[in-house]
Formats: sequence, structure tokens, C-alpha cells
Amino acid sequence: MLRFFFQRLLWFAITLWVVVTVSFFLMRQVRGGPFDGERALNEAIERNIKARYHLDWPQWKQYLQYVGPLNLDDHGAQFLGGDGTDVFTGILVGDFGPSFKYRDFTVNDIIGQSLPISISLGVISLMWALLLGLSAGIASALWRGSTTDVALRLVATTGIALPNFTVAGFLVIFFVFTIPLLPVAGYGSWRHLVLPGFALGAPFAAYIARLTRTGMLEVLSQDYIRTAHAKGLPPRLVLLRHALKGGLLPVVSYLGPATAGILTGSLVIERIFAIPGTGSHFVNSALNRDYTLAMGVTILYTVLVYALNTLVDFAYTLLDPRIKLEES
Amino acid sequence: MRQTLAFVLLGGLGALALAIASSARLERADFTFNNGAEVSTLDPATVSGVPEGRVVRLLFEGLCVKDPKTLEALPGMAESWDLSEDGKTYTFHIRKEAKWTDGTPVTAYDFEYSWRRMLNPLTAAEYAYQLWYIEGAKHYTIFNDELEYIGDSETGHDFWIQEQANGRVRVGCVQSLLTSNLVGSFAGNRSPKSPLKHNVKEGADFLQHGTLMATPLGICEQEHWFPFALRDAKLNPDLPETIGALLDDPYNEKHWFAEFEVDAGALDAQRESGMIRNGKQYREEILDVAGLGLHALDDTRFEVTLEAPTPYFLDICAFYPVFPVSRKNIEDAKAKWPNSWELKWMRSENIVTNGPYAIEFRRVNDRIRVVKNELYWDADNVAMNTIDALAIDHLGTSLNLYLMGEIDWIDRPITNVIPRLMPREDFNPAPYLGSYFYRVNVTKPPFDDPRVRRALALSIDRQAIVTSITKAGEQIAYGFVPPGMHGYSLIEMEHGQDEATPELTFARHVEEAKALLAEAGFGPGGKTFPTFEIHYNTDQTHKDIAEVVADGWNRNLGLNVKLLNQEWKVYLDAQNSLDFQVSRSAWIGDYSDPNTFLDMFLTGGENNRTGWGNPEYDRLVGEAASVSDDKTRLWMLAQAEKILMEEMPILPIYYYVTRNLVNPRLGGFHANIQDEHFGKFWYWMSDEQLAERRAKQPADWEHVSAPGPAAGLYSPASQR
Amino acid sequence: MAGKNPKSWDLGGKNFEELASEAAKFKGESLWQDAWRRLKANRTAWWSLLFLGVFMTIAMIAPLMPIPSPVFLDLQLEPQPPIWPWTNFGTGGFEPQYWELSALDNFMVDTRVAIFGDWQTGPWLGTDGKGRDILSRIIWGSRTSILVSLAAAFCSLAIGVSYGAVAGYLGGRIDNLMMRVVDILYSIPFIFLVIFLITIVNEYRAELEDNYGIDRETVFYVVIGAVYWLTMARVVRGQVLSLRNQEFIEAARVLGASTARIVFVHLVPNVLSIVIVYLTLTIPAVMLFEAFLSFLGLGIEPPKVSWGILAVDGSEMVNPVKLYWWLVLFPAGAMGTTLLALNLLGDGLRDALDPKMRGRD
Amino acid sequence: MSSAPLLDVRDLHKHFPVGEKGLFGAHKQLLKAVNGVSFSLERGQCLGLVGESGCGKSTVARAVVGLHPATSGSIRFDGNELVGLSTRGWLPYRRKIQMIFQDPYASLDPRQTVSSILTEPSKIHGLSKPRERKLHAMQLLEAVGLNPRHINRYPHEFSGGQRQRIGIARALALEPELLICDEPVSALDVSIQAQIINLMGELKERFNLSYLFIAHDLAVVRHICDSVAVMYLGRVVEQASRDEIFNDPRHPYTKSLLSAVPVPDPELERARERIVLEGDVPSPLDPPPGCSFAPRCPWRHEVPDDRCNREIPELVERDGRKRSCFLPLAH
Repeated sequence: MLRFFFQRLLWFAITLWVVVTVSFFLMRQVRGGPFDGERALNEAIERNIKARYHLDWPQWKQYLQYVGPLNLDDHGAQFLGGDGTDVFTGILVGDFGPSFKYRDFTVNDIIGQSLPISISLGVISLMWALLLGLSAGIASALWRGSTTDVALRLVATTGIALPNFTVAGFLVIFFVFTIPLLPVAGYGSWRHLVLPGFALGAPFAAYIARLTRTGMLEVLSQDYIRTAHAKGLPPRLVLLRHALKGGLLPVVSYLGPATAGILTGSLVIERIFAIPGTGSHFVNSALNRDYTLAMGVTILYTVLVYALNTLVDFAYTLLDPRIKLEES
Repeated sequence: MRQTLAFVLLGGLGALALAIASSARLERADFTFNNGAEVSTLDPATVSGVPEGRVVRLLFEGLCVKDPKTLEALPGMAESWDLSEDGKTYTFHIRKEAKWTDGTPVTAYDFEYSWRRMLNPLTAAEYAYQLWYIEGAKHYTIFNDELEYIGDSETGHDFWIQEQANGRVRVGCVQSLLTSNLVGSFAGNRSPKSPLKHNVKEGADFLQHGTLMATPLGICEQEHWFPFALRDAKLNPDLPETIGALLDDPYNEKHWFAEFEVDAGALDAQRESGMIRNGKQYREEILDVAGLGLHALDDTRFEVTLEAPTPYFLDICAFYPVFPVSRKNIEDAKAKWPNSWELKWMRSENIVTNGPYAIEFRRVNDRIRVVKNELYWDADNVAMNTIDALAIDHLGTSLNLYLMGEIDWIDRPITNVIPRLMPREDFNPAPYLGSYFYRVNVTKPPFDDPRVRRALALSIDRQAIVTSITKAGEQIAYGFVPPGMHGYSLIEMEHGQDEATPELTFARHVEEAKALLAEAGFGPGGKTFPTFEIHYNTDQTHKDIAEVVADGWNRNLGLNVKLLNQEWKVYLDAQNSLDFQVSRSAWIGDYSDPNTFLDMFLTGGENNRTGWGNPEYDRLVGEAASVSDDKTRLWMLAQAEKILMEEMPILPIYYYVTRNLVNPRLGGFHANIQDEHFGKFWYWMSDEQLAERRAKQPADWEHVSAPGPAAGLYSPASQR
Repeated sequence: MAGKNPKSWDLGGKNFEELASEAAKFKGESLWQDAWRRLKANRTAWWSLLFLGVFMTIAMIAPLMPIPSPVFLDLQLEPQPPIWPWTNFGTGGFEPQYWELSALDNFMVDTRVAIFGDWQTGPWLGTDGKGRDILSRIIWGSRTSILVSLAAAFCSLAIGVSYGAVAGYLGGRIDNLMMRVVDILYSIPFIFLVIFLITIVNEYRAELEDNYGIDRETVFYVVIGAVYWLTMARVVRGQVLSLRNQEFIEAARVLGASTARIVFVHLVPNVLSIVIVYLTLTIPAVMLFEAFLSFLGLGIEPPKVSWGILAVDGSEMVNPVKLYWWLVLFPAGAMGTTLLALNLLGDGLRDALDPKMRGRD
Repeated sequence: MSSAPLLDVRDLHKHFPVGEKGLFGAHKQLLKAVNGVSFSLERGQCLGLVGESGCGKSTVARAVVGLHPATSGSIRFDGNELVGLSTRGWLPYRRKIQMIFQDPYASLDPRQTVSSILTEPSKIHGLSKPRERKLHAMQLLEAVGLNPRHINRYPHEFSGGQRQRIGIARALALEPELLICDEPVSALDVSIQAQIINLMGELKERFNLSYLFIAHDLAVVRHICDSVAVMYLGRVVEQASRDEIFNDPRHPYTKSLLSAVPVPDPELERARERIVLEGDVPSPLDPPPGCSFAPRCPWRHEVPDDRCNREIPELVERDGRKRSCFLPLAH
């Protein structure tokens, strides 16, 4: 058990390092820099700006400065912000540096502000996804081949049959313009999260429905379910006590990547519903060449994916005693 | 059991999520507008861009403010000003009642500090060049980063040296040497071996009046006296306690330097001996404050000396990047967070401002909420108590929020609904100081031939573009400088609007274009025109226009044109490095003068981006800058634009209009040529006033709902 | 060793030719045929397949159909609504204007002109703001979208299957290392990669086109495919791991089969069923991804049209001032039904190809 | 023909690393599946390799055909060393040594027709022309008693016994000299078992084959084998001719093994002496220090000095009998 976590941690460190290094250099290979703007800068001013953010350094030096608590600046690292009253110390001590685009904030500030918002949106959409996906999946497994099955699967599949901005558009037409039930966009109350949560959760609901259906069908054909029926257990209990547990396993393993995806992949939904979450930074920071913020969200994503997958593996052992934690 | 637990857990998570979401609830502000993007910073000195400008104008106020209708410079922080006879020295009189939000008065020193800070290379202000009209300012901004240096074995410090043109040498050192070593150890120990000597009377006295003498490192035999305090004493009557602060550098990077007569050959000898080495990177600059034409004479008098008379200098004083910051604000931050003050002082919880509003709340990518600043000198005339600036970049969402009454002003509705918006009373496009055009890279054939460029320019169906694509009544452009500039006549390319209708004109233009292309050797019987690309940055309208232009060139001239959408930064980079053939562009004037458009195309200018250059053009634009007679000046600029329109490194398409969609109830909001709007003047009209305004509107204007307080919301002054 | 013991190698006195022709009658039913039969029995999947077949055909013969050009501009102030009933023909006359088409497409356009002349359908599904016919744009857009998704899906297939099969078959440290690489790639937010890859590709577009004849779209597909292979590799590797120790693989090794032979003759055909299922699910994902890129403005270049572009154009139209519903509904409908069909087909294939389901209906 | 045995296995070891890896990748434990096995097989003979499940029989078989490279020891085929051969070096022996697998359902590629399965060997070795390959495949089917007309069918269309015949036909395709049969009939119904065993017997004669026949069913071994080697926990404890083993077992383990076989004659059955062993087979991860059978051996106390628990007895030949035991031969 301890070994399992230790090994995970080791691999996590390696993965993180590779991701950081690759992203760091990849980003700097792409044309355009963080301070290019509509108006070309006077050469001297451009030099001043680059010097201030150390963009005039060779890349390896920028990299070292970014990664480690090394002070490579002749004059102390005061020009690269830092958190609290410390100098900029590098990601090794959890300081992601100042954002190049949103210059009043450190990357830590931005993530700290937007992540709870993304989490609240993510949780709502996960609930939507689970609610719709599980009920559709279970129902269509129980009545396999019936019209109910087909209809439920059709509805569930719609989530992965349309781009989510189109789904969002339809939702806005129906629930805002036609029946003025909910606010059109913005963030500030639970009502603001209903539509974006649904739009964001729809594709995940479709996957969950599919996984649940397959898992349930598999379980329902197993001997122990037949035994349970044979010994006269009411069908409802068979379903809840035995079938569901086994059938849910694939869903649980899907929840890890799904949660990471929901928390961070909400770019389109966040834009359309004007929600100030983390998702938009994934694309915008890349487009703005906001190197530090882009690195920050990349690291965030990697950490989330890893943490959630580990959590899922852990949950798996709780649900299925046959599975033991082992090195992958 | 576990399942129950899982459900409880999920339920708890959901409740938590809702709680997070609901805790973020804010009451609707008195006025909400969509700023379109998150502002990059609140620090006026380092911003550029429209969204930043809007917010900075709410929070800060410069020496002058602008009239919301005419954009004329009006008194702001300066209640009046005097101009010297030669037109080069302004003396601004700062209002006595002007206060920062922390209650301290706004003084001339704040302005001196702020402008010097803006010019300081370490601030890295994009718009620093706006202050380069001031004497010595440009020199101040540009720093030297490659200096020779001498290592001093005794103190362990490095000196940098720089040879001057007049044969003298400048020697400098960082402040630490002065404060720690000099003041501390050298004060009582005048060692003859020491390369540095100083002549001090006593402690603090030295700091105020002392002089410093140095014979650095044997490059001259005599001991030189370097009168430090003299250079700055007049600038800083309230001298702080360290000598380094004499140089008054907001970045704590304190330096001193001295100039010496060098002994013949001494420098070379030093180089040979290895004492002087090359190439070490120094982020030291020469803060030549003495030559800088900025002086706070006392608390209220601020004297600015310009290089040359600049008629629009007052406009610059009302331009948001030159708005002042509080020196105390920054220095407090420096004391509190010595290493990260740069990121801290302008945080919404720390920043001290002097404008009509003060910041209350800020969330990235969401909103900036400002509240009325009761300490503002003109607070009586400020009506709105709270204003929200949202950062919604999705045009559809922004429009929807406006239409649902949740936003009161948006500046970019989606173009497809514009025909439906045109008759509405809340949508009134007005001329805007901007030009939409295509750049041509003239360095590569076949575009190095002006006839080819003219042919391309002639065969763009501008009328179709403005009626069917942009739709908001833009004026088609045959020239570069937009109309509306006082005293400047609109220049058009040859064969501009020369037929009765746009359709006829275009038909004729196409014939003309075919002839030009044939003349240049292309078309039937000639060379085939190579396939080329139009670059545009990601945007629906740019894409639509590019499609129409490409379609027109293909249909009318038989050219093979491809489109290439580029992500913004790549697009800019491609333009800057002339890695394009034809590239979409636009230019919005910084101020209301043709110069802001025409100085772009000076040979080698940063914003030229076409590779084009013309000595006559350069001469005309260059000389016009120093002509004081406005009429002659504008005539010279017009001649320059004519050259531009003959050579056509750019293909003009249309002149912009503003596209504000504003709650009809809003008062104090005026269309103007720079599309600048000033929250200070905004108020809500009551029903009666709204009805009154509507009565004055043309009858065919469609009334729309005007959410807002039926009783209106006026400034205390107007209620009186 | 027929020479060693000739008597042992008889055929019971029968003639080989005769037997061979008799054997042809006893043709066995392969697992594929068995799956195909069961797929046909699955009504939902079967109808999906038929629908997709029809749709593909329409997409393929789009240049032959009497529909307006999808790029012919007829600038309008506003989009025109659909005209009902669909009996309106020939408004405006046909202009054979397209982007650079392939030789085959050009031939089809010529044929179409020869057959139908100027005659074309009216704006049955309305037009967009530039007067382009929505019906035609949907049909031509399907070509691009289908091409993108097929190309990208096959690209992911090629990379994913080889990678996964090799990792799974070799096993041990190599497998571990290869899967770690996949893990690492998984942890890079892939939208990042795509943005950078597209930017870099655009930079070298001229070189690629001149020197290798690879146009931007092709690279675009490859880029997407290169991003989507990860899951495929994992799935294949998992399957291969479980097949690797099966006796028939050992038998092949005892026979002296090379690694390549084992991987491609024995392993790959056996993982193919799950690959096909996964493929039918990758195609919709790629189509959605193309739409997402269009939403960010990084998709296909105009004047070419794709469903992603149409979906984005339509979603811009959602506002209460004037809802140009035909710009939203029809493209969304076309895309939705196709993706739905693909997903249902994928589900059906999964059932049909599942060996556990064999014999059941 | 040379006088050397066709297959001569000497001190074969095969260890598998198992269990959790240490932090730095070193394996904590070694499973000694085969721990010093020696036996030899004469040409034209059938050697039975018997023992309980998990005693390492199959591992020996897989080592002999090169599926699991041996950890140490020597395997000589016709005098040639097989241990340590490269994949390429193995190729010539592939034609001479073939294998029949246990599970007829798993040993045939479900995606291939019988024809492809049977022609694959000659394709791999580039033996004959494509047309001849098909003919050859039909001949093979005929030889194993299947209808050659069914050559285009798929494995799932055959019964278990028929599939095993296909498996045998595949093994015969390269005309090998030695067939390794890894429990070829244990997955089949008893009635089918006999048919397959008989077929194998016929084929042995017809094609001049030698068998290494692995089984745990002593009756089958008695039926087909010429000599028998008995394995216990990774070691051969006794090897002798069939009759000697069955009629006069000399190793305590062989004795106990045989005593468990019921005899059809009720009287004899009643009189049969049964040896019931104590305890379980020890784990091959942690074999006993001395004779691996010692902990369960009823006669271990008859050897002085507790030698059985301390020393590993060698497999030695005495009086024409090979066995590894400290007990006197006549015991």
C-alpha cells in the first residue's frame, strides 16, 4: 500500500518534470511573445520589457529560474514577483510566478480565484452527468432491446452528438428566451450554474450511460445475479445490492479522467456563459503566450489527472475486493 | 453502506458547490458595461489598449480630462496651467483639494514621480514614448546594457565605465557601495589607497550637502570632486535618508556616476592589463535626471519643459497612460513587501487612486467593480455609486446580456444582427478615428510593382463590404486618414469615388485594374500571377471581409487567392517580420491628428510593416512635426498621404464607425471620434427625461426597453 | 517430407482438385461474418449504418448534384429564410465556383454542368448572411468533416494500433516505458499541443506543400490524429496483453514465426474488433473536436466549409433580436444525426463483435 | 543414427521472478519452477513426464521448445545444445521440435481458417509452393482423421476433439522428429481422450516420431509411454521404464502417486495399500532445504541423521533405476 503510493509519487514527479520541461520549451518555440501587441514597440521599450521579465535571458536560464529556487538575477529576483514577501522562488516551492498577461496577479492568485469556480461548476455538471447517465444506463440495461432502451440511448447519446456550444445555444433559446426561467450568463448564484452545468455534463452523461449499460449487462448475465434471483430476492434488491455495485465499476474508473476533463475542459461553456473559471485560461494563456499562466494551468491539469486517477484506483479497491493496488 | 456514503459525499459536494457559487453573489451595480476583455493591469503607466483605458479613466485622473463630446482637454488634477512664451514650458497648477483615496493630497511631486517612473526603463512602460516630447525624456528611457566594467578588488564591487563621445569617461557604481562601504567605513578612514574618497562634513549633513570625490582605478591621476547632491538637491527638498535615494529611483536600484577627464592612453592600458573587461551584462541605466524637463516646483506647481512646442501636449496630459500614481502607495508597498511590491501595490486591496471611482472588487475574467470615490474633488458631479466592468469576450453572450437588460452598454454587438439594430434608438454608429486596410508586403514580387498594388486596391468591392459585411454604415475608404480631423482634407487615391453610384465606380475600377495588371505584365499573353495568401487574425468579420476580397480578386482579376487565418500573436509576428503577402490591418488614431496615422509609414518605422519607404514622404512627415503653422503642417501631411496613395503599400477599405449599444436611459454618454467614454459624467435619466429625449429623436427610431431607475440617478450637484 | 514416407501422405485415395472444389462448398463462417449477421439483426445499428451509407454517398457525389455552389457569394443584408415547399428551382442560375478541387471533383462538376446546366435547387434550407445556400453548405461541409474525421481516425488507428500492439507484445520494461510515455502525453492538456502544432505547421505550410505536396488540411488531420491515438494505444495494448499468453500465440512462436508476423498476422486481427468499435467512437469525437477548433477560429480555412464552421456560424445566431433558426437547426441536425448514427453503430458493433455475445441474438 | 539420446536434459533450472518489486526494481522472490531437472529421451520413444499440477512439468515443456528460455542447465537435441540459442538460431530446430498444446480452444487462432492454420508453418519456413501447401494441409487433415473438405472452416466450427486433431496436424506440418505434448488430452472428454491417444500412437509409428508426453493422468501415460519420469516440486524424483515405474515404484513419491490410482479389480482394489500423504505441496517460492518431498514423506524417519531435511538427494542411477532418494533401493 505504502509502496504503491510511493511509486505513484515517483512516477508523478517524473511525469511532472517531463511535462513542465516539454511545455516550457515547446511554448517558447512558437512565434510571437507575450508582449507583442497591435502597436509595435519601440525597440528600446521592447528591450526594457523583455529585460524586466527576463525574456532576454537564454532559455536554459529562464528554465532554471522558473523551476528552482535559484536566484539567477544579478539584482535579486525582485522583478519576478513571487508570493508573499519572498522573492520569486520557482515552481519547486509552489510559486508559479507572475502572469505576463494579467500583470496584477500571480499565477497562484489566478488559479486560486478561478479554481473554486470551476470546481463548483464541475461538481454541478458531474451531478447532472451522473444523474442522467446512471439512470439512462441502468434503465436501458434492464429493458435491453425495448423501445425504452432505444429512446433512452438516443437521448443520452445526444450529448456526444452535438458540439457543446450548440447544446448551450439550444439551452439558451429554450430556457432563457422561450421560457424565461434562468439567467442567460454570468456567475453569482446557483441559477447561473444550471444551464452551463447541464451543457458541460451532457457528453459525460452520454459516456456514463454507455458504460453503465455495458457494465450492467455484463453483471446481469453473471451467475451470482441468477443465484440472487433464484433465491427469491426482489428484483429491486438484486439490482441495488448486487448488480449496481458490479456494474458501476467501469463508471468509477471513468470518473477520474472525466472529473479532470470537466474541471479543466470547460473552456467553451465558460466563454458562452461568462463564467470566470479556469477552463478559459487553458486556451487563452496559450493564445496570449502568457508563459507562466500557461505553465501553471498545465501543471494544474497534470496534478489533477494524476491525483484523480490515484483516487479512482483507490476507490476501485473499495468497490471490488478482487482488485489490489499494484504498480501499474 | 458504502453506497450511502458515496451519495452523502456527492450531495455534500453539490451543496458545497452551490454554496461557493452563491457566495460570489454581488448586487447589480448602478451601471454595468462589458469591457470585452480582462485588463492587463491597473497601473496606468504600463497599460495600453481600450479596455484598460476605460478602467484607468474610472480610477485615475490626469492633469487634464477630456470633454466627453469634443475630447478637448479640460482641467483635471491641474486646475490651470501657464505656457511659456516659447511654447516649450508648461507650469501646471495642481488643485489644492485633489486627494488620493488614502486621504493624502495629490501634489506636483506625485506627478513628477509618476512621469519619471513611467519613463524609467525598469518600469517598461509601453507608452513611454508619449512623454518623449519632454526634454531629455527619450534619453532617460533608453538604457545601456553592455558596459565595460572594472572590478575593484578592495571593496569587491564592480564599477561600470562608459566612454563618452567627448573623450570623457563616465564611471558608475551601484548604490550599495555608497551607502554601506562609503558612508559606513570610509567616513572616518581616508585611506590613500582607496580608489574612492569623499569629503564629508558629518553624517546626515553629508547626505544633504556633501560632495563626493573619486579617482577610480587610476584612469586619471587627479582626484575629482563629484558634486552629488548638487544634481538633485533642487529636485528633492525632502531628501530621504540615504544617498542612493538622491537619484530617486522607484526601483531601489540606486546608482551614482561621475564623469572624468581621462588621461591619454590610460583606458587602453587598463584594458590591456585586464582591469577593464568587456561584455558583462548590466541592467544599469543612466538616470540622467538632471537633463529631464520635469520639475515639481512646490506642492502645487509642476513644471514641464518640452523639446519643442507641441500643440497637442495637453491632449497627451489627458491620455490615460500618463495619469499619476501615488508615490506613497508604492513606497508603502515597497516597505511592506520588499521583494514583491511590484505585484502588490496595484492589487485592488492596496491601490490608491485619485479618480472619480475607487476599486472595490476584482475577479480575473469576471468583473471590476468600482464605487464612487467620495474624496474625489468633483465627487458632487459623479452620479453612479457603483459601476461594473465585465470581461466577457464572447460577442453573442455579451449581446444576450444586454438584451436581457443585465448590461447597459456593449461596444461590439455581433454583426449579423446589425441590420435589426440599425433602426433602434439604442444603436447609433458614429464616425470613429480608425481605418481598416490591407497591408501589402512590397519587398517581394509581384507586389513590389505599384501598378499591381493599385490594381488590387481598385478591385476591392468596398461598397459590398460595408453594406453586407460590416453593415453599420461605415464609410468606404479610398484614402488612409479617416475623415473628421479638424482642418484636414480627405485624401483619396486616384480614381476614388468618381462615378455616380458605387456600383458604377466599382465597375470602372475593375476595368482600370485589369488594364494596370496587363501593364504590369500579367494576365492574358503575359505572366501568370502567382497564387498568394491573405492573412487575417481570428475574427468573424475579418474572415468575412477576406472572403469577399479574395472572391473579388478571383472573380474580377482571375487571381488565385488563399486565405490564412492566423492566431493573433502569430499574425503580429508575421507582419513584423514581413512574412506575408497581403495582410489585414487596422489602425486607430491615438489622438485626433493625421500625424498619428501618417508617421506609421516612415521608412523603417516599427508600425510600418510593409517594407515600404519613400524619402519624400519621410521628409514631409518629419518636417511637418516642427512646423508651427497648423495650416502648412496639415498641407504637408496631406502631400505625404498623396504619396502613400500613389504608391499604395496599403489598400484602404473603410473607415470605422463606433458600434455602441447603450441603454437609452443613460445620460452623459456621447458619441465621439475616439470612442472614449467617461464614467464621471454618466447618470440615469428619469422617465420624464427619457420621454423628452425620445421626443427629440427622429420618429422612425424604434424605442426599446430602457431598464434602470424610473426616477433617474443624478449627481448630487444636479439635484441641487 | 513427402519423400520420407510417401504412404503416409495420401488423401484417402481422393483427388486433390476434386476435394478442393468440394471444400469450397464447406466454406466456414468467419467471426466477421458471424458479427455481420448479428449486426444486421440489431435494427438500430443497421439503420444507422444504412443512414451513414446514404449520407456518405451524398457527400461523395456532392459535385454531381444540382445544388448551388457552397461558396458562391451573393451578398445579402441578412440571411434568407428557407423556402417551403421544396419546389423552387433554379433561382439565380448555377455558377461553378469552388475552391481548388481535385481532378475527380472537377470532372464531377463538369458532368453536373453537362447534365443539369444552369438548373439548381432553390434555397430550400435558407441562405446565410452572404447568400450562400445552407443545403449546399451542409452537403459540402459533410465532405470536409467526414474526410477530416476519417483521416484523423485512421491516423490515430495506425499510430495507436502499432504502438499498443508492440508495447503489449514486447511487454516488460519496454511496455512499461512506452505506457509511461502515453501517460505523460495524457497529462499534457492536449488543446495546448494542438494549438502549438497547428501554429508550427502553418509556419511551414509553404515548404510542406512545395516539397512534399502535403497541403495544410492533410497536416491538420495528422495533427488531430496524432493527438487521438493515446486511448487507442491503451486499448490495443490491454487486449494484446491478454492475448499474448494465449496458446495460439505460443504455437506461432513454436512454429518459428517472427515478431512482426505474430503482431500483424495473429495479434492485430484479434484486436481489430475492439479497434473498429473504438474507431466508430473516435470519428464523432474528431468531428466534435474539429467543431471546437472552429469555435476557437483554428479550424478549416474558408472558403472551404465544414460542419464545425457551420455549427459555429449558427451558434453565433442565438439571440433574441432575431433568431436565424435555420442557421442553427439544419447544420446542428445534420451533424447531430450523423454523430448519433455513428455512436449507435459503434454500440451495435460492440455488441456484434463481442465474442461473449456469439450465438445470442 | 547417433547413439546419443534424441533429447537430453541436464540440470535444467527455470526461475521466475515474482512478487512485488523492490523499490529499485530488484525482485524480492524467485519462483523456482524447475529446479535441476534431468532426463533423457531416446529416439522413437515416448517419455512421460508426470507429477501433480504445479510441479513444473509444463515449464519443462516450454523450456524445451524455447518458449521460456532456461535459467541454466543444458538441453541437447540430437547432441546439439539448445539453451542460449537466439531466435534465429532456433529456426532449424523449429522444424524438428514441435508442440501440442493443452487447450484446443485457445491454441488455434480464432480468426484463421483451418487452411491458414495448417499452411502457416510452411509459409514461415518457406517450404513449398502455395498450391502444394494446400494439398499438404489436406493431407494432414486426412492423416489426423478429419475430413479434408472442411479445410475452409474456422476453428469455432469444430468440436474440442476435432480441434485437438487440427492442433496435432499443425504440429505435424513441419514433419518434426520430436513432439512435446503438454497434457494434450486433459481438456477433453474421456471418450475423446482415447481417440486422440490412439491417434497419437498411430502417428508415432507412421511418422517415426518421439514424444515428450506431459500428463498428470497416469492411466494415459501407462497407455502410450515407453518410459516415465516423475516430477515433484521442480525436480525429477524417479525415471524408469513404464513397467518398472508402474509395477515397482522405488521412490516414496511415486509410490504414493500410484497408490492413489484405483484399480478396476474390486478385490485388488480392496487389497491395495494406500499411502495418504500428510500436508500440502510446499510452495516453490520457499522449497524445503533438503529433499523437497521430505516434509511429506512417510519414510523420512528411516533415514538417519535427519538427512532428508538437510541434504538434497541426487538423481542417481543404481541398478538401472534412476531416482533421488536416500532410502535404500530395496525399500
